[in-house]
Amino acid sequence: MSGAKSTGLARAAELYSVRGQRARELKQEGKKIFGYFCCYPPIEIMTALDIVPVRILGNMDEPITIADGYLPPVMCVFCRSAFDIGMKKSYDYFDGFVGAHACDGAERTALIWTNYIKTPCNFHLDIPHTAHNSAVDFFKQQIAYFQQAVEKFIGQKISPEALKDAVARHNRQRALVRDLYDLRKPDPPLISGSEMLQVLIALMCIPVEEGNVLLEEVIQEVRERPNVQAKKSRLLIWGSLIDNTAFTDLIESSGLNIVVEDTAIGTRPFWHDIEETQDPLDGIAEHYLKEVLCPRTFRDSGPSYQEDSEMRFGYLKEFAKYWKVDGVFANIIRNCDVHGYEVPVIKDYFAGLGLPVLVIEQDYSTAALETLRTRFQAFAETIG
Amino acid sequence: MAYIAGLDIGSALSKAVIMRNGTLISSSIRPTEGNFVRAAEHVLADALQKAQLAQTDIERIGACGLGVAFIAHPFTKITEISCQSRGTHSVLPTVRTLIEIGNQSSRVIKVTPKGKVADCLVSDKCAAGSGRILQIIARVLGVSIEDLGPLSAKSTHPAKFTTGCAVFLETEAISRVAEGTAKEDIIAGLHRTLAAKIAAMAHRMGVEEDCAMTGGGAVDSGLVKIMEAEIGKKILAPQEPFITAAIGAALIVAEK
Amino acid sequence: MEKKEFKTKKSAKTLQTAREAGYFGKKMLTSALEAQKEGRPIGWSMVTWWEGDLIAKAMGMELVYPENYGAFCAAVRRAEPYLEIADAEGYPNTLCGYARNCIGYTKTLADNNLEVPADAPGGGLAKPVLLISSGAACDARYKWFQALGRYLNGVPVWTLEMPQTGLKEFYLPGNKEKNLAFILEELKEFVGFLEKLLGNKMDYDRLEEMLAQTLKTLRLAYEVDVLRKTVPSPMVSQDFWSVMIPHLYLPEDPEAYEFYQKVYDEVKTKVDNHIGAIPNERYRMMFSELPPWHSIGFFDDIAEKFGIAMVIESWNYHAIKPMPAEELEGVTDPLEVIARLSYHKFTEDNDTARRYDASPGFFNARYLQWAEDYRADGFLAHPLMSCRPATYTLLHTKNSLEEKLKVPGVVIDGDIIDLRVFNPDEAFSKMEAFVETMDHYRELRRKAEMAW
Amino acid sequence: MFFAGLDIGSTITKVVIKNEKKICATVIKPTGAEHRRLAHKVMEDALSKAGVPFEDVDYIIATGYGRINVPFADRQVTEITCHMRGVNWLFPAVKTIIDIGGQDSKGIKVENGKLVNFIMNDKCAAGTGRFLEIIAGVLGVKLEEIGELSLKSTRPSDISNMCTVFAEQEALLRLSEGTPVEDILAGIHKANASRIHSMVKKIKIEPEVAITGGGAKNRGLCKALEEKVGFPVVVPPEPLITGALGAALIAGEQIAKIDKEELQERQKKRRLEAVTFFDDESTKAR
Ligand SMILES: Nc1ncnc2c1ncn2[C@@H]1O[C@H](COP(=O)(O)OP(=O)(O)O)[C@@H](O)[C@H]1O
Ligand SMILES: Nc1ncnc2c1ncn2[C@@H]1O[C@H](COP(=O)(O)OP(=O)(O)O)[C@@H](O)[C@H]1O
Ligand code: SF4
Ligand code: SF4
Ligand code: SF4
Repeated sequence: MSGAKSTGLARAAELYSVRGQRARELKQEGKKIFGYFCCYPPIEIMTALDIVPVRILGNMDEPITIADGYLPPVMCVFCRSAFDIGMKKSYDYFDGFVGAHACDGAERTALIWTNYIKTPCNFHLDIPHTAHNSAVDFFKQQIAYFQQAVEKFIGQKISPEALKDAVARHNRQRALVRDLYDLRKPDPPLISGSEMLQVLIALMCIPVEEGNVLLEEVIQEVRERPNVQAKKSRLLIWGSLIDNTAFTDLIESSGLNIVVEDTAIGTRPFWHDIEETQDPLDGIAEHYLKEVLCPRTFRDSGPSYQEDSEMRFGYLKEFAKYWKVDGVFANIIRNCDVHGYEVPVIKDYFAGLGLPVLVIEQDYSTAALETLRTRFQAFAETIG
Repeated sequence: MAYIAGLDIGSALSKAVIMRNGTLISSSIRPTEGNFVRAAEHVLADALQKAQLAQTDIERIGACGLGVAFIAHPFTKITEISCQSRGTHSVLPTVRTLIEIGNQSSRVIKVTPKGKVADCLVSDKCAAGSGRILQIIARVLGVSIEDLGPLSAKSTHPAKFTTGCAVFLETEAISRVAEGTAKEDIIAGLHRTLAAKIAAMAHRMGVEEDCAMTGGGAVDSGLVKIMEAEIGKKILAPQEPFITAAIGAALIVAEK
Repeated sequence: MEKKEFKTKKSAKTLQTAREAGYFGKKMLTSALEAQKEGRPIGWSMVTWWEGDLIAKAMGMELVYPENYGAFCAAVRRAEPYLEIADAEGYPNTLCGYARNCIGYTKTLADNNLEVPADAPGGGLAKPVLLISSGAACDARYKWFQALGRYLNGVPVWTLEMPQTGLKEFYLPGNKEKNLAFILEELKEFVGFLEKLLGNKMDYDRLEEMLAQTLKTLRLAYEVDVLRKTVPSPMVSQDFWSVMIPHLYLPEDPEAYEFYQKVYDEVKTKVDNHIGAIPNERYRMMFSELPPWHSIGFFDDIAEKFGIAMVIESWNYHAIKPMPAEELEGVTDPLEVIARLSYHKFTEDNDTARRYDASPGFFNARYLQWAEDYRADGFLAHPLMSCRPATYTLLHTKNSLEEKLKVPGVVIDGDIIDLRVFNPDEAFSKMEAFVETMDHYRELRRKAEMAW
Repeated sequence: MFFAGLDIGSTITKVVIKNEKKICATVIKPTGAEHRRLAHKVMEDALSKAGVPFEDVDYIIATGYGRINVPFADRQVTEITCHMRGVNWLFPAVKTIIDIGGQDSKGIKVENGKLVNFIMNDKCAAGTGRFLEIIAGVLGVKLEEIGELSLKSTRPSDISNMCTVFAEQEALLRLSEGTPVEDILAGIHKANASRIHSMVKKIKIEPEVAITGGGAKNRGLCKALEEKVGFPVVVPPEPLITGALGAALIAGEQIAKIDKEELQERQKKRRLEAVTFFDDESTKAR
């Protein structure tokens, strides 16, 4: 990395492109680094103990080879990729590994991971499938176990104040991310989908304060720079996550502007604040189970199909209105079942809003991206 | 002791060996060219002629390969996997993992110290990762398969391919040629694409040393090198990588 | 892709009783159709490992199991059209085959005004008033029922909870009891929900009766499993996949118990007289996890040709080990008994897993234990194109078996329903090679002085 | 006023020159591996055929796989939209288009002249024109003849391998066994049609159905597809040009949206020349 410290978008781009770099530096300085799977393990607990939480992602540029000996090809390709680069030592700096029963893929990968990739501290977080009150209580208990495990590893207890403070800092981050999302409201948006992705991923591999500073810089920079984007059809992305700008670049060079993404790297981790409850764990449990809106959580069914869809996807109507969306890209990573089951429903729902949906099942590989170009262009022509 | 013949009638090449007491007397290789009947007949005749023997000298025939059904003489059919394993074992006894890159499919075979199959994995539905492209690109570039390795080693910017499909890979490679991409870079790019596919198979099975490569792919030192890098192990190649299965067929049938 | 006619025949079951098991499958389907005529409520249920179905049945519901219906449709080769409908509806064709079969079927049901189509295989599944889904073991088991909302407008879905803590976490002080308390809490909610939905009260006496019967049947089914450790194997997978139906779906039915007694007697007679299920048992293999229902005859072929007996299989479908007495001591609430029973299914192998240092317990440690208990020579892993949970851990299990117990595995791709992947000819030649492999590993086990 | 549509396909390049009323000229040429340098040549051919000087063409749209390599085009549009427009102009009642090209096959849904849905396969050569080219090659039959020949079959053979490479070998095995070529071909067409059908089915096949692209020139394939679809399909008189025709039609619409000055400005800048640069990643230093 260059000596002179870059700021704002340039810094985000750097952090994005060499993802482990900053964490490795911090480790040199004596910090503990924990890797976590998906957006469910409460990073606030880690922050409260001055641990740097790093989100485990895959690598679309790297052909999956080693994972083939451990995870069968029918498994979610994203999970397989994450495990593959894990086996290739991309995450060898972790002091801790937090797996979670998020979806089947994430859960089994995490369970198998700990058999082959050793880290000093391991925790597997169970997450119930419903958002019933008893489920929230249960989840809170599991988080408490997680807290104890981390405390034991670090050799220090988390005071309620420290946890409240961590919640506040992460809430601040959530608010800043939402501010940044607001800058995509104008037409054309002030920040591109690829830039946004770089910022979001950067946030997921640095400590929360650094992230907040970065966000402030980015927001200022984006507000002040001349708007360079071209006017194009406005796209909402729903579904499995996208963690490579090669993909967003492809989309945005095909006549579309990405304005909002309801994915595990987009709005999901940031959209709601954690309520600052008396016992911080109450707010945390409530937040992750009820407010992180991945279809992996079953929400009790509504009295009719329509109402059920409304209950489950009503927020998407808001999103579509707020960002003046022209079309939807439903991104399904091959074998990501929790999203796969939703395809017809999500199509129905958006059709009800008069929005066309492009569904693509993709193989999570940059090598195979180019062939998708025609699909995006044709979609842009459909909605343009 | 009588003579035993081993035949491997593959999709691209037909191979025959004549053996006696476990030693190779003669061998022959010829292109199958889509005519399995003729290829089987001629390749055996060739091998017999080289050994200066007549059909009647052959006590038994062991055979494998896609076109096995077209052999005109009585024979025992043996699975290709067992033949490869046994044949490679006879020439390279220390081999425990065998990577065979044939014309339409690739296989990874684990071999026991006795030359039997300990495990195997076959790419049997999709030809992505097979050796077919090597033959085609060699023809398009007007070089021999043996030259691919040295050329590939010179590449500085291996071409990226957007497909794994054996058929489209061919089309893509040909348009690269037309666009003027350097030969070396095309070949190196192909090698990488192939190696990633095959290495994934090898990893799926677990690679134990020693490793060897046979079939058409083994003739291509460039592919062997990149495979070595991918799996992190040294790869041996038998001197005659094409005839190992035929040798295996002869050895197995001799014991029956 | 064009359908391929397989040469493999329907399986030749070796047990007389296995041939009679078909009765129970038909009984389930016809009871539901009758219930519909009589106006009784019908529920569609996942296999919940006794968590929800007993409760619903005690409330007077008649249950059918779309999962089982999927296997049924596949076995009679009638699944394809349903899969195609699901495809056309836009569901990715890699989703669970049972789910796609069910979605396809439900679409035809909806298109027929929710009347069972006259040509539905096995008489069809009658329209439900409730879908009982489960968070245990796989995501499909609640996502799929949720997806049915498109066709069964307004039919509620209830998702049962089953904690799935990690191995280490299971042993954290108090965690197990907390998990159980959570399940119990949820079961109470479920009862409340049912009472409101059906407008009647839970009959706890009936539930207790059913539960007692269930425990008896499960115990007996377990005893049969124990008998199967005998060499030569008195009962092979082909039989098991038939006889499991009653204990898996109808354990509370006294007929199921009677049936199992007959199974037990038949297997016991074979054990006593050293009669193997297959005439020339030379290799003993374990099968994981769900079989290719459309081609079960494959197992007969490899038995005949290579002397391979499939001695144990499908963790999923097996009865539990009887719970230690202290688990149920002083437990009077039938809901709590249920909570403990179902939870036991998912955690009974944790101690084993700890001993082998091999997680996860179910799907992995279980096979290590079985390999020793059943003296297995090999492991047949059957990765399914469309069932992930039963596939995810297969390679890991194969690795563990080879590494820890010197039991080799062979991988044969296939599917529970989809005909596209399984190729009997290729599978057959793979098995041919694998026989050599098993010989080799037998040698290795002998050198390492292992027990078998 | 003249408009042009260029469809640089993976295998075949097609040009249509139109005025407000009718098609003035069409050209169909193999694309060849050098297509990046040849777009101007086919354009020249078409212009001379139509007797229209380049300067008189008001708007040019490029489409197809090589659409970015037409420096003189005013705009690029995907072949999906173009096929849709072309077919809609020829057969307004068509709701489902099955396009079988050299390197991909597509299903396109049209409603009231608008593109509403599409699906495509370009990952696997099975189910594309390439598949048939390869089989024709190994069987030694001319591509133009395999369709007719296959229609003579009375007992189509069963081709069980879907992969092009494996199917090719299977065809050879059948041949060695003595199976008549027409039976093998019929089997191959059935397999290919079934593959295409199962893809297009996902967007619901509703009548009327049109088959376009080079695959539609193959009567055997059309018949096999028709059997799969279950009702009659229409095939344009020249199925290859629907994409280029659509492009020309869209070009005509575009003119209406642009003012005169801008148009002239554009025409002045336009040169009918070859692409000289390569934007290929592998030729760039990284
Ligand atoms: N002289 C050659 N002729 C044909 N193929 C060759 C030759 N030399 C090397 N090859 C390679 O060998 C492959 C055939 O390998 P082989 O293992 O014999 O396959 P098969 O048994 O299917 O015929 C071809 O695809 C090609 O890549
Ligand atoms: N006369 C013909 N008979 C049969 N097939 C043909 C004929 N002409 C072209 N084709 C087929 O059409 C394909 C090319 O179709 P086309 O729609 O032009 O594709 P693309 O746009 O990708 O170039 C070729 O692969 C070939 O299979
Ligand atoms: S599907 Fe949901 S739970 Fe699973 S990895 Fe993606 S965001 Fe996480
Ligand atoms: S992708 Fe290519 S190699 Fe693979 S099955 Fe399809 S045609 Fe064959
Ligand atoms: S366990 Fe497998 S077969 Fe059963 S519902 Fe889940 S995905 Fe389907």
